[in-house]
Amino acid sequence: MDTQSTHAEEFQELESVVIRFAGDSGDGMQTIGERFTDSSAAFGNDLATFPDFPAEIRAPAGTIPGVSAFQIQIGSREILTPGDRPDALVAMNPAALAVHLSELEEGGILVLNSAAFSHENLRMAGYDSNPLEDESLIGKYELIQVDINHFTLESLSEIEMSNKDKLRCKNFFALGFMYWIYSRSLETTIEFIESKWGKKLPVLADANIKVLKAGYFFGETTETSRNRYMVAKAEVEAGKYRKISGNDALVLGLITGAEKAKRNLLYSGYPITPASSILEGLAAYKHFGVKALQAEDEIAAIGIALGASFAGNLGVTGTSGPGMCLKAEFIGLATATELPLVILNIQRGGPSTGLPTKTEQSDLLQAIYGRHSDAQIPVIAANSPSDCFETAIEAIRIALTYCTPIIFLSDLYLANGAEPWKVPSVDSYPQMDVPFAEEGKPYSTFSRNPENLSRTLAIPGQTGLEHRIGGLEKDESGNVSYDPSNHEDMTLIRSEKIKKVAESIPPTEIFGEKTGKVLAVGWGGTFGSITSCIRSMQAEGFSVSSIHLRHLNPLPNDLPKIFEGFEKILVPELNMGQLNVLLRSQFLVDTIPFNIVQGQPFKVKELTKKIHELLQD
Amino acid sequence: MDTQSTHAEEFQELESVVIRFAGDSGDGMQTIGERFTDSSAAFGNDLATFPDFPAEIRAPAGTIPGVSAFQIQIGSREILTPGDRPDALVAMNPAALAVHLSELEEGGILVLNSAAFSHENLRMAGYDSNPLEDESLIGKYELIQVDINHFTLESLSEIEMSNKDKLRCKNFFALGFMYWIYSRSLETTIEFIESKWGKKLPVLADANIKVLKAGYFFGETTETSRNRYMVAKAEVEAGKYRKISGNDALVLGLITGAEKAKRNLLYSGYPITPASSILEGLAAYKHFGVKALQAEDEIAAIGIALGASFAGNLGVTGTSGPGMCLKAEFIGLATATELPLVILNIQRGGPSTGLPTKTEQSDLLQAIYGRHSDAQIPVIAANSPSDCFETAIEAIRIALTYCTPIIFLSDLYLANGAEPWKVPSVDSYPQMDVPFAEEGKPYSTFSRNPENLSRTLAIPGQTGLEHRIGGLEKDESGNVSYDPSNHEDMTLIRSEKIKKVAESIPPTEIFGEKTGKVLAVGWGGTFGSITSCIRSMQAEGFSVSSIHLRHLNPLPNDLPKIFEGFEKILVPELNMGQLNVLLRSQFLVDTIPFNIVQGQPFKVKELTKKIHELLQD
Amino acid sequence: MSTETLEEKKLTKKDFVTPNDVRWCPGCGDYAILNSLQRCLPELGVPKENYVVVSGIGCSSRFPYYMNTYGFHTIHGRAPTIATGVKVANPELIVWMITGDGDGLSIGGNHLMHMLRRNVDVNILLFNNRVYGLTKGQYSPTSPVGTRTKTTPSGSIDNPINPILFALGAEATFIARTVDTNPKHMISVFKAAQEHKGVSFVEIFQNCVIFNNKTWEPVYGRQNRDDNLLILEADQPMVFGKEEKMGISLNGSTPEVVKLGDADPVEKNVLFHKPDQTGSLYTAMLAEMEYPNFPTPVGILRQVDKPTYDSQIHEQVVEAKASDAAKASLQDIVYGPSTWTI
Amino acid sequence: MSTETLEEKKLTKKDFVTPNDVRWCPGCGDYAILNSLQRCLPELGVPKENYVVVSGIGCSSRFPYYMNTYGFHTIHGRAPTIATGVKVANPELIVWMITGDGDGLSIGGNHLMHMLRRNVDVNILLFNNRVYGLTKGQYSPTSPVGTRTKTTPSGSIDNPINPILFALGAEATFIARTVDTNPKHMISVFKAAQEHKGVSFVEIFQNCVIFNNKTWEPVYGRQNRDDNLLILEADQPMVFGKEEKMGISLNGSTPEVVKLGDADPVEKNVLFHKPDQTGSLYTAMLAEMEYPNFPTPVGILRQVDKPTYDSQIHEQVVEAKASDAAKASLQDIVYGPSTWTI
Ligand SMILES: Cc1ncc(C[n+]2csc(CCOP(=O)(O)OP(=O)(O)O)c2C)c(N)n1
Ligand SMILES: Cc1ncc(C[n+]2csc(CCOP(=O)(O)OP(=O)(O)O)c2C)c(N)n1
Ligand code: SF4
Ligand code: SF4
Ligand SMILES: [Mg+2]
Ligand SMILES: [Mg+2]
Repeated sequence: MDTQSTHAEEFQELESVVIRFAGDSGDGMQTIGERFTDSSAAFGNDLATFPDFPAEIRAPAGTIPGVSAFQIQIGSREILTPGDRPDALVAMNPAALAVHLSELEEGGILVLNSAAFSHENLRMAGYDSNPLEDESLIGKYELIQVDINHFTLESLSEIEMSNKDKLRCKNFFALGFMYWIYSRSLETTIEFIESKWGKKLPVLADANIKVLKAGYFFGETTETSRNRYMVAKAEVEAGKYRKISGNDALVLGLITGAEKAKRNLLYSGYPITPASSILEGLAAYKHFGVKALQAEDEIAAIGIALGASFAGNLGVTGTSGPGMCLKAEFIGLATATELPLVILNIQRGGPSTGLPTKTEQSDLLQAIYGRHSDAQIPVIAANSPSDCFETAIEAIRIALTYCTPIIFLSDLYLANGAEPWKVPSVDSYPQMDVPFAEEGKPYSTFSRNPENLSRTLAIPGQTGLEHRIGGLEKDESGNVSYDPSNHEDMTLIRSEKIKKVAESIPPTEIFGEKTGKVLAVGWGGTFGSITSCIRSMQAEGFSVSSIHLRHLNPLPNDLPKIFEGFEKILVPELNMGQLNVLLRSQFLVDTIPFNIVQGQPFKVKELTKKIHELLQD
Repeated sequence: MDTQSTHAEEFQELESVVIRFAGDSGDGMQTIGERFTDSSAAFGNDLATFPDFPAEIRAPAGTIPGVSAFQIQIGSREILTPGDRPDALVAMNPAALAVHLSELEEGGILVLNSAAFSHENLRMAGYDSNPLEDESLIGKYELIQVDINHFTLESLSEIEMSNKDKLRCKNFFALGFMYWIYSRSLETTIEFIESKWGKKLPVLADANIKVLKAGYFFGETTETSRNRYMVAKAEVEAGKYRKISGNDALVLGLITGAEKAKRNLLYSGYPITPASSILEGLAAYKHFGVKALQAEDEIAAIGIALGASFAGNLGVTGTSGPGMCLKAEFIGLATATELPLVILNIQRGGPSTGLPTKTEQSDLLQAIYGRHSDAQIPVIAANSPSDCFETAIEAIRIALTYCTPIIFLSDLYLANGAEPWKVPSVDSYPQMDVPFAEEGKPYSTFSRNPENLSRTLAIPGQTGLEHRIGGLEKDESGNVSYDPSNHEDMTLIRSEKIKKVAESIPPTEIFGEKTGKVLAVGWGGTFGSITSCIRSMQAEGFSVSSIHLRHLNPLPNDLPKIFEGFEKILVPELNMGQLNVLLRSQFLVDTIPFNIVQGQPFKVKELTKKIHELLQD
Repeated sequence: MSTETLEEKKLTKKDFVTPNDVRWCPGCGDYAILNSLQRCLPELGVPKENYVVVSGIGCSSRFPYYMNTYGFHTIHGRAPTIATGVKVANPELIVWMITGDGDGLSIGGNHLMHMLRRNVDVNILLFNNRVYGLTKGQYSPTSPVGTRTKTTPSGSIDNPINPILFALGAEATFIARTVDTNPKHMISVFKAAQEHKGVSFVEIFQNCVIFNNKTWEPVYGRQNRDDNLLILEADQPMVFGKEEKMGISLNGSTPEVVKLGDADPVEKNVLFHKPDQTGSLYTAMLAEMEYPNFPTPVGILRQVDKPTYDSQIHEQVVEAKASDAAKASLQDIVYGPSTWTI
Repeated sequence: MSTETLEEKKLTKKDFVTPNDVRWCPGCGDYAILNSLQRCLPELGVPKENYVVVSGIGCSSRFPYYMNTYGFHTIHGRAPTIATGVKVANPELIVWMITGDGDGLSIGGNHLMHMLRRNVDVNILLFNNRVYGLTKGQYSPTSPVGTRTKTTPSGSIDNPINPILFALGAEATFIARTVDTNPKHMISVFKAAQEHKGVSFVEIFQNCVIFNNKTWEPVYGRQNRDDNLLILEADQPMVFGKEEKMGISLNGSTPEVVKLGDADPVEKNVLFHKPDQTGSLYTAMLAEMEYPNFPTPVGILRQVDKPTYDSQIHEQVVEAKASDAAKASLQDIVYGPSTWTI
């Protein structure tokens, strides 16, 4: 909790605050998390959020595996992560408390629904004694126990609903109370409730609003009345904003990219956490000409996308790690035939099924080397939820310009996390003009554009350009060739072509000075954590800079020069050191890996500590 | 052609000679190649062979794609490769001449079947004029044109067979003639013919012997009578020898390893060149208790093998590159569940279907990184046909001792190539004693042997040890765990365990001095070429040494120290530089890659030239 | 593998329950299936350590974690391969395989088909809830045309797979169907499945309360089951309906529903169930009988005899071991057919 | 896609021949199939550039290299996925898919099954030579039990797949069978396949001279074909035999062979072929009729109407584009439902 000024009469003003809502999966924690987000966004905070779903669909109520949580950081300054540890925790039952208490900042606000601390619930959460009754919480936190059930029912005494249904509204009580503590208006949420249920279920809308207000008034009227906080508007660029998650941004980026390239978008996927929502998202854009197919498996998914690319559509397929394994052979075929294809991997914890609902960035080396033979293809990664939009367009640019499959890496944290996004004007993106071969001219399958070494597609339906492609080695004219030197030539040129991509990318942006003691080199979803850490250390005057790579294969050409400027190069990754392997092998630089593999984003603190160590050595 | 002594009255004595037989697929070139091999082996030469099958099953007779060839190098000194370029070429038709002539050493012996140089055959081989009639061959080679068809028919004039059938024997004429030139006795071949056809088809046996002799006598009696050569016995260790190809050695190594470990061997595969002969080979050892299954695809093949390992058998599966792509997801499951499993990859040219009948060693990085997440497993490679035997046993040792999947790399060149092998005594191999868990004691799935970090298997059927495994992350006791720090612990310990393997391997053998100017670092099937090159350069006094790695993951711990002893480190590979990536990233050493990707083994000359360049720089 | 201790210790349901918490959604049909299998197995006289439960990925595939036997929760769609490996490695084991409509018929359809045609002696339970549960509610290969889910907002267009016809297409030797609402029926089918020598394919209508609640209600709901379920028993007439007033008879070669009233089924030419017909026509007929045109048949639809894959592999090995070739020592085979001595 | 030029230029077989040398073994049945397709296509009034030939891997799958159309030689078993992608991307194209018994039924069985059930409008030719040709002679999923190959030296034990029953298991809308020895028959079947709106599955008995020579000889050999092949024609009686002296009639619901002599087929209750029966029983019956117990039926075994996958996807897109939602601009959808301005 970064306290800025404390002498306000009513509110303590904070630069940023981290709040976590936790409860049973049935308690509606995601819903109120989303509402808090909307209100804060509407108010003008910068923010970042991260939902933490349970691994089970609906584990039995009250159990540890059934706990669902939502974390949000709001700020009057730039916010890049949902925060390390919450300043305030709402725990709707003992299981939620058991799972999340250890993360709460000491002295933080702890709101508990005392009604849920029954013997049975305590047992399921593994408590031997009731923490509301023993000493364990006293003094360590600003503890606020509320019998939320009771107040919820009371506030709805005049409404015709079963008690069970009434209690379903209790999450809004907690939300109302938090709005009071953090001085938020109820307006945005009331609007939401009305637009969602007002017409279809007016009773429910009414009830939820009543309970929301009851929570707010509870703060205002009860004896517990206490400190309130205020996080001012952030000074952000003027513009029209929306809230966006990584997978939503990706969906929109794909649609925009396809539109800019004037290709029909065909997406083919197979459900898998956390990639399913891309297929689901795109399926809702049929009116935009998008074809979104659910295939029988990941192999079929990529095959269908590749077939579509061959027929002149823009084929895209997406999955997560285990599905990437299955796509390997087809990626090889796409490489050999040099067809454009965008392959999305929304990474999650492994190996094998691993931790399907936790984040990790451990599929980088698979992306680069995960198929037989020398079959390099471009690999890029998004670094924030909204950046998935930009990176999707970049993936399409590379796929079409270089006539190549490309792997786009995101991760569960980006996919599900959300942040406000200043919506760009779609007109500001250039058209991508990658024409098909010209009818009436002789066509040679693998003759190349000398500039970028790309071949030109001719598509079925074009008169006179009939030709055959396939996985056997070919010569320039497209005929099967077992000739030794042809194979070497083709191998080299395929590799050269991929290297060429580096010539088309902007110079690497350095956050901070161009020279100094420590350079942190990150990629993907750790952008928020690394940048937050580096910014605040810079503000404290330390000689640290960072770069965050979008292009992982080929790596930018300017890296060796950048590295020269620093004494130490730190490579923080949520894996066992994969970018680290690439940097060392390509640049022979003695990088220092920093690896955490816990299924969670880096905590800014952990990183800061590590960099301090390096500075002291 | 290394001439040693030339003043023999009858024979010119050679230290080694390279002979290539080439003809149409229907001409029986593999058969006579094999026979020449057997005779030379029986005589006491050291030798190495390499068959070069056409890519098509049976391309139309007389065409370029229909050419089949067999190369053999025999020597009175140690022979490690089938030789760079032939000293003698037998070409049974124009297509064979067209494909292979450019490789023949200048001044080499060129035996042509003039009967095959018809207008039609010349056209199919792409000749505009007949090379027997124009000047192109004159003076460059020791040209011997024989109307083999004519002599074959003539020698069989008294035999009751159709002319068509008679002509099927013509390969033995060529063989007989080559026996005469290279002063070989016909005995071994006659024995072979008799044991093969003597009983079932005595007429055929008779015919083949007649034609063989006719070829020999042709040399003795005709006007073309000319230089003859002699390659003396090699001084090799005394012992009982056999000829062995890589896949045959692998089959025997698997059987021996399983026997030593007292596990039932279950092999499950799906046909693919050049791995099919492993499944075929093992299928013939049912009497040895081997179960060899043809699965519906490569995924099923590895799943069946893994299921067998879970049930206490030794599960083995094998394939080539494209099939490896399909096995990736299951390798991840084997890694997560820590089950022993041997996965064989007989590499061939890629990407995609690529060059299925050509060799390459480009699946190394796939073996190491080709699955999602941090899922390292051991990777080892055989370096010669007979070494597949040793390496198979080593693979089994590692798989069982460390309870881990392991990838065994071989390649098409090793798989199909053959060499004489001093058959080891199977008793000289130690028993592998890796017991299952003890009944009656508490069992914890992931409790580990502190020495090597391996877990202990309990198998279905054992009383009281019931437990469940699977791809979700587990804690030590085997329960599913989503706990962040447990995941990190398990990830680290899985990785540590693999690193431990390096402690169990012998010190790396250095061929040559421990310090010097150039160290060549090789792996896999290039052993013969690299070692031949290094040996002869050492003999010439150059400061070069080499090491050849069997263990590729983990790499041996003594490499950094070895590297210190040399000014330059050359990494020759039949790929775009894959071991190179590993060495650079793990040891930060500025290795020099040397890469040829032509679907063929290194030529000793190419390598020698490259090393000379390094020595001069 | 202590078959001798069997007499001494009578197994009970409890022996098959793990201490792990079961983590399906409250109300999920999977609970009833788990319960039924746990009740069934102790009756079958097989020592507990000889059971292996193998599954793929899906809600249903969490099953092995809840069975106190050897268990393997594998990867999506590939359970048949692991199950085959286990059974071939050690045919004494009794292998149960759990799969879902997505796991078994979408990604895993090929392995399942090959396992069926090979007649590997494994007992397969396919939990058909006509939806992807674990990934939160996308349509599956058994979802009827027009199913609206997140991936098919305008309704699905793929013709669903009929699991019975699919199994028949692979000529499975044992094909059955049961429902998660009838433990007694489930237990009898499970028992028959285990006792069948050869592959046993059991489709179970299973309810997913969260993503496809009541999908089978029209067929097996309390109000509907008498009229819409046809409980098949070998050599018994195909009769159904509240108070059994209806029957199935043949019109030419196509089945039709006939009113029986008080008439004797034989009189009315009601079909008698013959699961042991080797041809595929009869099972094809049953496969086609589906609500709403017919009552949906449950029970053992087909049971025929064929040698099993696992037993034949073992026989081939045993035969080979008894052959002359088997006299060779390990050293002999390493020497191979032809050696020379230097 | 120049449909207008069609009238002007009449296509001939030559237009479909590539300059590349055909590289199958001399005598391979694949040649005749290639020839027949090349002869058939020019007749069908589709511009050449609208043809796409897709295949997997195998001898048979080299097919696209020899067809002078757009072609894609993909990877083993996965041709159905590429074919689906091509057809859905552009439904105007006519897609032919070539596969083998290994490619289509071993590794690729699942994709094939899903393509069949989805009714993607693709024409599938499955070259059934009951062996793996390209990998040199291992047994395949259609090899009869007992087949000895390098991988099954003691004889295979897997029950073979019946491709017709397999296709029926997926409820394919067009199922046919033809033989590589009868160009006329092939051409008529190919023509019908292309004209069928929906997936067309054609099994072709194909001879592999090298690894499984004469495998179909008992069925279609010159001496045998009259007695052992039953040439089906819609609405025609099922008669066969030298001089057509035999017929198929029903005994209860199972088919049997009856002698006709000079009798009228109708008199002898000979079945009339009705490929358009929507149920699966009739096709199941045909699938079961196999040499040596029956003459093996060839021709169009089943042809029924169902909407196609590709056309429905397009309809859904077209409908959605006509909806109110479609009025949104790209910028609108990027803004999404809720924005705020700072
Ligand atoms: C290779 C792979 N692809 C996708 C997934 C995601 N996934 C898990 S279960 C499942 C489908 C589950 O459906 P079903 O088999 O019907 O089981 P249910 O949950 O309905 O019991 C999917 C798509 C995965 N785990 N692995
Ligand atoms: C992933 C993969 N596995 C295996 C192979 C090897 N392979 C090529 S074709 C083939 C089978 C061919 O049989 P079939 O489909 O019947 O075709 P045919 O050659 O008989 O026409 C196999 C196993 C491959 N190319 N790719
Ligand atoms: S999601 Fe459906 S199938 Fe899965 S556990 Fe819940 S109710 Fe059962
Ligand atoms: S191997 Fe058989 S199928 Fe393949 S080309 Fe030769 S004859 Fe035809
Ligand atoms: Mg399901
Ligand atoms: Mg075949």
